[in-house]
Amino acid sequence: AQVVLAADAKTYVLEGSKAAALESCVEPTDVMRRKHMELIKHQRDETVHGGIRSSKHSLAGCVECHIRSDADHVPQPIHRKDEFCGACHAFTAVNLNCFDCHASVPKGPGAEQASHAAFQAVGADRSVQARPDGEDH
Amino acid sequence: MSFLTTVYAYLYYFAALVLLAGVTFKVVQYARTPAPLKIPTTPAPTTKAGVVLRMTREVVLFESLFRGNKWTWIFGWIFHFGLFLVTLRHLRYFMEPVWLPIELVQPFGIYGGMAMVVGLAGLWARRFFVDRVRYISSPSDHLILALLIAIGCTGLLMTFVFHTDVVAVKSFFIGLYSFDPPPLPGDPLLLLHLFLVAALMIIFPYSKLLHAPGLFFSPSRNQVDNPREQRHIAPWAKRLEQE
Amino acid sequence: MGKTTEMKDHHEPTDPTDAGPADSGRRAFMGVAAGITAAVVAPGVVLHSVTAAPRSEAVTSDVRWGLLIDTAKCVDGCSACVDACDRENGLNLQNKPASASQEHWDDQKAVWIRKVQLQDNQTGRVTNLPLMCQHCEHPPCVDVCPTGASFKRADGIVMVDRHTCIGCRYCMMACPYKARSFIHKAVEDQLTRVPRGKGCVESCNLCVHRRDFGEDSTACVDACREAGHEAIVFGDLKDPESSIRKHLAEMASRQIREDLSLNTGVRYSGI
Amino acid sequence: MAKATFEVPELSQYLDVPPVTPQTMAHSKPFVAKPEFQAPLGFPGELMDDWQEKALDKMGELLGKYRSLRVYLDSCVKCGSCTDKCHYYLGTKDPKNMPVGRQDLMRKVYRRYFTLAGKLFPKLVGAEDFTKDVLDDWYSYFHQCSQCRRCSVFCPYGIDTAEISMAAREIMDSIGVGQKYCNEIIGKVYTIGNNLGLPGPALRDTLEGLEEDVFDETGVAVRYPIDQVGADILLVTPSADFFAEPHVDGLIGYGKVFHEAGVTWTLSSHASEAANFGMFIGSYDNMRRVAQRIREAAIELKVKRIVFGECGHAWRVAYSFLNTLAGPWDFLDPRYPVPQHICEFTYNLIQEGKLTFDKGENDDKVLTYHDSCNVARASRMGDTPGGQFEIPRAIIRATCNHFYDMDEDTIRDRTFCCGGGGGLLTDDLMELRVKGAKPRVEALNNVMLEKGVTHMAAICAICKSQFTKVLPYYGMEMDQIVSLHQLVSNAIVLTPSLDGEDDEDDEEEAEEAA
Amino acid sequence: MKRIIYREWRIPPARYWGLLGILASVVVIGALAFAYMEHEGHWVTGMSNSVVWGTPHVFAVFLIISASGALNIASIGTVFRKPLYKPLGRLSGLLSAALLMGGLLVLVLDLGRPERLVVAMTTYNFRSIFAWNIFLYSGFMAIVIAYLWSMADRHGEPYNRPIGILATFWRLALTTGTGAIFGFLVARQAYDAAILAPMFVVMSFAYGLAIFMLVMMFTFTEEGRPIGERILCRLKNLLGIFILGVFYFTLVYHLTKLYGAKNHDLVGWLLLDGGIYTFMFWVGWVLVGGLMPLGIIYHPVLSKDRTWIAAACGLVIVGGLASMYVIIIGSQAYPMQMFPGHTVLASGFFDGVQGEASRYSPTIPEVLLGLGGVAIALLITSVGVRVLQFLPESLADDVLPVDEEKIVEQGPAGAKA
Ligand code: HEC
Ligand code: HEC
Ligand code: HEC
Ligand code: HEM
Ligand code: HEM
Ligand code: SF4
Ligand code: SF4
Ligand code: SF4
Ligand code: SF4
Ligand code: SF4
Ligand code: SF4
Repeated sequence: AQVVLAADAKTYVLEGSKAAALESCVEPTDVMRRKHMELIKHQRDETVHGGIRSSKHSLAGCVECHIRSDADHVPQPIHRKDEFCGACHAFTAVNLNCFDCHASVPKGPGAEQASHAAFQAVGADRSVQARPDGEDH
Repeated sequence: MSFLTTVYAYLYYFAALVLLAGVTFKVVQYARTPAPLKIPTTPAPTTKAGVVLRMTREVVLFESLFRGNKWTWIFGWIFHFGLFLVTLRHLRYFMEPVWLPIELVQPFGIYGGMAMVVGLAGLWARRFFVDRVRYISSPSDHLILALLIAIGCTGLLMTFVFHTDVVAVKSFFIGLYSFDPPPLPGDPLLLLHLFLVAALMIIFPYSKLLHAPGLFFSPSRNQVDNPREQRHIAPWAKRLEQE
Repeated sequence: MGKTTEMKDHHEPTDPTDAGPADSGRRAFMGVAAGITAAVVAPGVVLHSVTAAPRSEAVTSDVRWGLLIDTAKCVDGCSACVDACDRENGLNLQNKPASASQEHWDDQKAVWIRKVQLQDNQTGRVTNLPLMCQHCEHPPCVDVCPTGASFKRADGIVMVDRHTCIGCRYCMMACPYKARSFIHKAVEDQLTRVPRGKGCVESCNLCVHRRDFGEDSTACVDACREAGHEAIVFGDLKDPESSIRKHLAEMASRQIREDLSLNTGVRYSGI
Repeated sequence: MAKATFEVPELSQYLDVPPVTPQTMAHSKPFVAKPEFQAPLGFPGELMDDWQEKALDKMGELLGKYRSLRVYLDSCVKCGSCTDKCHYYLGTKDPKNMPVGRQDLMRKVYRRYFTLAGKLFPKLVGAEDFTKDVLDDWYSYFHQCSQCRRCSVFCPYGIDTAEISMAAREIMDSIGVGQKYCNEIIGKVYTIGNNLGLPGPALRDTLEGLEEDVFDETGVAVRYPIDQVGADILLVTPSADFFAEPHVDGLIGYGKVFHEAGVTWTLSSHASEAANFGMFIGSYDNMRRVAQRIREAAIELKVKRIVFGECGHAWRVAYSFLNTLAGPWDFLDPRYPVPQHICEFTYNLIQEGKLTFDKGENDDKVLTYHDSCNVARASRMGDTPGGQFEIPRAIIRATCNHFYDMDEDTIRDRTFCCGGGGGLLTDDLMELRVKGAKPRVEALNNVMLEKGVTHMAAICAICKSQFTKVLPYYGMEMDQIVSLHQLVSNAIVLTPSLDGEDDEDDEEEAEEAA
Repeated sequence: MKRIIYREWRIPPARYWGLLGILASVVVIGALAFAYMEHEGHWVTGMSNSVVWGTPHVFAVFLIISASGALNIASIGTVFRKPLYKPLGRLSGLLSAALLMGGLLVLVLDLGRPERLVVAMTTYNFRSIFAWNIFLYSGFMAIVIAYLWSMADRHGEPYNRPIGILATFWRLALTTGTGAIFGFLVARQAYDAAILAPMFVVMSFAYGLAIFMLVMMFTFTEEGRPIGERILCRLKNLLGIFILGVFYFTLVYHLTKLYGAKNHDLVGWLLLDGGIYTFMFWVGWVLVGGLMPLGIIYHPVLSKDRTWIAAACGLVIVGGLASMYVIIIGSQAYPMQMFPGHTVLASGFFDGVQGEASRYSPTIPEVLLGLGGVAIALLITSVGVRVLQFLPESLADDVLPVDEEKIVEQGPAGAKA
């Protein structure tokens, strides 16, 4: 059977996030859609137990890149039902508890450090930021 | 629309039609057939409420089976309860927005899936190892078990090993409502899972799976034990009286 | 009491070059970086250099991080280290539920490091010291944790993997230092670098994110130094060249509750 | 021990489920009804030429008339829960005697002709053509079901094999294949009024004899009236009660209870039979015709209440169907349920303290109690579910000092059939009856060994006849089986009829009525 | 040898459903309490960073060790071949499984992250007593079920004794393990004592038996099944012995603590000026849980009266809860000695400033959660006895097997039903 890509299914990447201005996620979109939970869970164990912070699957990285800022550049909590993680998980009825603990907006010093590796891997400049209205597209 | 998506779209329209029409037909047929005599298996409840309670115990706990055979009960109940949880979890593919209760029980569906397969395996094993049950099993009994196990296993494989794009699957099914399904992901396991499910839907009204609606119409379970207090007479029997 | 013990660490590598090249190299680099930042930034809001190389290989037991606290230098009335820790780890973002009594909340809020003031019953001498997780080599908290969520990292840091912590609090029962806190209330505000949330247990982790991003001190150490007391020294207990080893060689130090033979990674002098 | 041409099963300490051994009972068939027995019931005399077509038509008709049949044929999932529940399977090892095996005899035909799957893929779903061989199997195995409903208790859907075997018998009757025993008896009821064919005068004789016997024994004039117009109560009792042991001791007991109750009662020669074999052959029409006789008798004798004597399936038809078949009973005294069981009657008196017993009279016996299947699983006594278990036991406890139940899995609604119910109480099925009694006899044997039980009380004419005949095969005595009201009869302390004024009045009234 | 007849508990439906209804509502209230605590977080409870285990643990531990003790009756019957106790074996097994369920449920629902139960059941740290306890508990459950099967199904007959022996050892391991959860906490003075394990074993015997007797007397009288003098007298005497055992261990526990000079202050605190804990110890543990029931059991007249015997059982249970309260909470409240020879003048974490004990007062949701656990246990028991044959038809003197003394010559054959 020919693999049909979910290409024309709707995307959850939001205008106003860095991701919206970028080409691809840390893995191909198809892979991310299917396997992101495994990737970040794997990363989690590596980080917590091994102290490895240089890999691209960091949760802080997801947040940093996918967070949407509103017109006033205020980042919106990413797990909210109308934001990136939240919207998709609401659609699939998945209850995430990651953000019980993890900051749902990049916060505090060092937030950038944590996502550095991810940006490097994608080869993106961390300063990109799609405008909330999507006009730069 | 890609070929695959089209095929599956039509397959599901057909399967849904067969399932709905078939079960409706059967249920109407059961409901229309009179039960001329009071034949509840006693001791039976003497009130309607009591009957509802009895039925609930039968449906939820499989009480009679429990009295009859503990092993079958354990496996059968594990299977059905698992199936129930899986069904609840699956509802998320078919509704938008997803109801809160579904969202809450959704994670348990995975354990339901495992339980379901374990239960089915136990039920199947007894078809081989218990001589009495072996004697009464026909090929279709084995086939249905095989079908359900296959559905369960493909599902579990998708959940744990070869993930599929759940969003796309859901979009496809939601799209079916408006006759405009977006493409279905081409993951082989998913396609197999869905094909088997369609097969299940199609055979449902023609097979012993009718036990699910059947139970509700079983006179030995759903009748109130009050023949002395209330005269119970079927229309055709009434006509005899008038002759 | 009053007996002093020589530091006994059986795992010291005899040759300091045993440490991997990556490690020693980065340490050298970070020494410079941290020195610079510390010099220009106000206490507590230490900015971290983006260029710092995050760790890319799993930690090893070639190092063992530890602290040495010179109680003689710790002053009465100072709480710089405590405040710094709170800021570093977002503990200052905790707030009391409206309907809880202050007294009860004080018992319930998370505390990673605390100031303790002691008086010797015989001499009447008063001692001040900060107390935090002692990063035991044989940590009872780890031994008792049913899921293995409490664990000791290869580099000697004892911490909680809060993804597997079920919140049973057995580790808190087991810790002889009362070093751990249970998060009693949902956390709305946390820092990206220190995730923390309701229902899990936490404690000082020697500023583990700083470890992994290659900095060479902890928030409390920095703060104490900035406050001008330099009562805490941080370093690799296995590296004979490290400042902590040098200090240990110079002064008599001991472990709290030595009788339990936990071989703590945090040592005290002057008590 | 009675002689047998077959192997009498050995009793064991526990109920063992035998391994499946096909065809052990394929040879067992009751005598086929001759045309003269068929005709009065409205059935063709012998197998018709186009029987297959007719049978399928009949089956279609029944499927439309009985929801039970329709649902039961569809619903079975072959779970196996019923497989080890039928006493005939346990006693004969023949898998076609497993309830589901028995149902499948009909189900395979149903699938073949009435379901899509069976029409398209018969092999897959185990569907089969309705051939003569299949019909022979039907005749054989649907006459190895005592319609005891034990299988129904354990089936998750309540599938009642009894319903299916009734339907099968009706289908067979409708194509001219009837069973001699049942059909002949029903004919007798139509012509004479009872199963045994005892004509009115014979009954009167017997009853007079009874009165004398009781007077001789007790010195009290207890009456056994028949056809007394205007009596309060019409007693309908199985005809076996009129003469056979131990049945008749029960009848004596009823009389004594009525005597003590101070009510007037009567038997009827028109409805001198409680049993209704119409049920066994699944024929609504015949069941109704038999039941109507009771209505006629009640109207004729102007009674206010109807009480049934000890008989299992008779009580089922009376309790569950009488209102349907011969109701409404609005001309009777509305304060009493119609009909009442003699046990309910006696029990109420005991509750009211109107009966005095000398339990010592039964001290020669250690009792156990056999729940007759139709009473246990198809009817009720008293107001609360389960009264059919508690009321008879309460009566035994009130009249005897020594009572022990049999193993819990073999009593109450899990009771084992005596092996002779459902129209199988005929000598041509002796092998089946002996083997089918095994599980019950086994449980009895255990309480005999463990508790020293000597007698088993029953409240069913068929059970009593069956046990008197079958127990000897197992090395027991035929008189170990007793009527429940025989115990009452033994223990009851009669009020001498000439002593108390009231009693005398009652007596006189009764006499006047006669 | 007579076969013992077991029969489902068949009290009138109205009473039965009424009973179930009451129990179910307590369970629901417990569930609501849990939902509240889970939703708000533990700050709504009295528990804190100083007293980390509170009232739920008092109930949980009590239920768990009672579970082990409740199985004692079955063990005596099979393992020690006392046929007199055999008819009680099934109820004993059921009650044991039910109490364990209740206890574990409370324990689990008090977790900070109960939704991670799966984590607890799939990732183990084998150095943790607690993790071993998870195995001990689930194993116990499995063994009790197997044990029940071997008692109920005659195909299980041959395995009955082996499983019984296994269950007995497992049971001891389980209570020892539960005791060891505390006993291994070297950090805390009050716990650091190996004697806690055997003390828990004896306590489990007493509490388990008391609960068993109450349940037995209730179910039997409710349905009018007879209980003979003989069995009741036996059970009562057994209870007396167990209470004495608890006393003995309490004494030894405090003596050993006194033996280590550094613990003088702890013992002094607990026995003299521990406030509520001192009260709980003397009044709850010693008086209500010990002296009063002993007084009843060895009283020549009262000991004959069933109501009084039931009262004695009730007192033992109340006393048991009190002892658990002292052991679990009192020991945490007493400050940890980190700096011997020093007085803590001030601390940012309230650790024993001026030797003061930590604050703890139970809150309503905690108590409700605990009671919910008790109700669950009773609910399981009442459903169990209703649907399966757990209760012997009669415990009258004449139907019960002869005393063991007379059975000895018959050997194992005598035990065969
Ligand atoms: C460097 C930026 C960057 C980082 C870091 C990043 N993503 Fe993405 N992500 C993207 C971009 C860009 C896309 C859109 C790709 C596309 O449109 O095909 C995307 C798409 C996705 C999608 C598919 C969404 C959709 O609607 O199709 C998922 C799921 C996703 N990311 C999850 C994650 C997770 C989980 C992480 C953390 C491990 C992560 N991303 C980290 C840039 C990033
Ligand atoms: C394209 C939609 C989509 C987006 C966007 C998305 N997810 Fe998911 N996520 C899913 C699906 C689908 C699942 C798995 C559903 C299932 O198998 O039940 C999932 C599951 C997960 C899980 C595992 C949950 C569990 O209970 O095991 C984690 C963790 C997760 N996602 C994290 C994230 C994070 C963090 C983000 C945002 C950066 C994110 N996801 C964005 C679709 C998405
Ligand atoms: C109870 C708190 C808690 C929850 C819930 C939680 N985490 Fe974490 N997580 C942490 C803590 C604390 C750390 C940091 C450990 C450290 O700093 O070493 C962390 C670190 C991580 C990391 C590595 C750091 C990073 O930013 O990449 C990943 C990945 C991660 N968590 C993923 C997840 C995912 C996915 C979930 C949800 C399924 C989740 N966490 C839920 C507490 C939590
Ligand atoms: C009201 C809903 C239902 C009830 C009360 C019910 C009840 C039962 C019971 C009591 C059994 C017999 C015990 C056993 O063998 O497991 C059974 C068997 C079975 N049920 Fe259901 N069921 C229901 C719904 C369903 C549904 C929806 C399916 C399928 C999708 C299903 C599939 C099966 C199968 C395949 C078996 C046979 C198992 C075997 O072959 O041994 N059931 N059911
Ligand atoms: C049209 C209907 C169905 C669709 C669209 C569907 C789709 C899916 C998908 C996408 C998964 C993977 C879930 C994941 O990766 O998280 C899954 C899993 C599963 N499916 Fe289905 N399925 C359907 C019907 C059924 C039916 C009828 C059954 C059972 C009889 C079933 C049993 C399972 C099981 C046991 C699993 C694994 C457990 C789980 O993830 O829930 N499915 N199904
Ligand atoms: S900052 Fe230094 S001086 Fe101040 S309290 Fe902490 S350790 Fe003592
Ligand atoms: S001080 Fe306490 S928390 Fe820290 S390692 Fe030691 S035992 Fe564990
Ligand atoms: S609270 Fe968490 S870290 Fe502590 S013992 Fe329990 S699971 Fe382990
Ligand atoms: S090392 Fe870090 S975490 Fe530990 S006490 Fe100091 S600042 Fe707090
Ligand atoms: S009704 Fe009785 S005789 Fe007939 S199959 Fe069922 S159990 Fe057997
Ligand atoms: S118990 Fe019922 S469903 Fe099961 S095999 Fe027998 S008849 Fe069929």
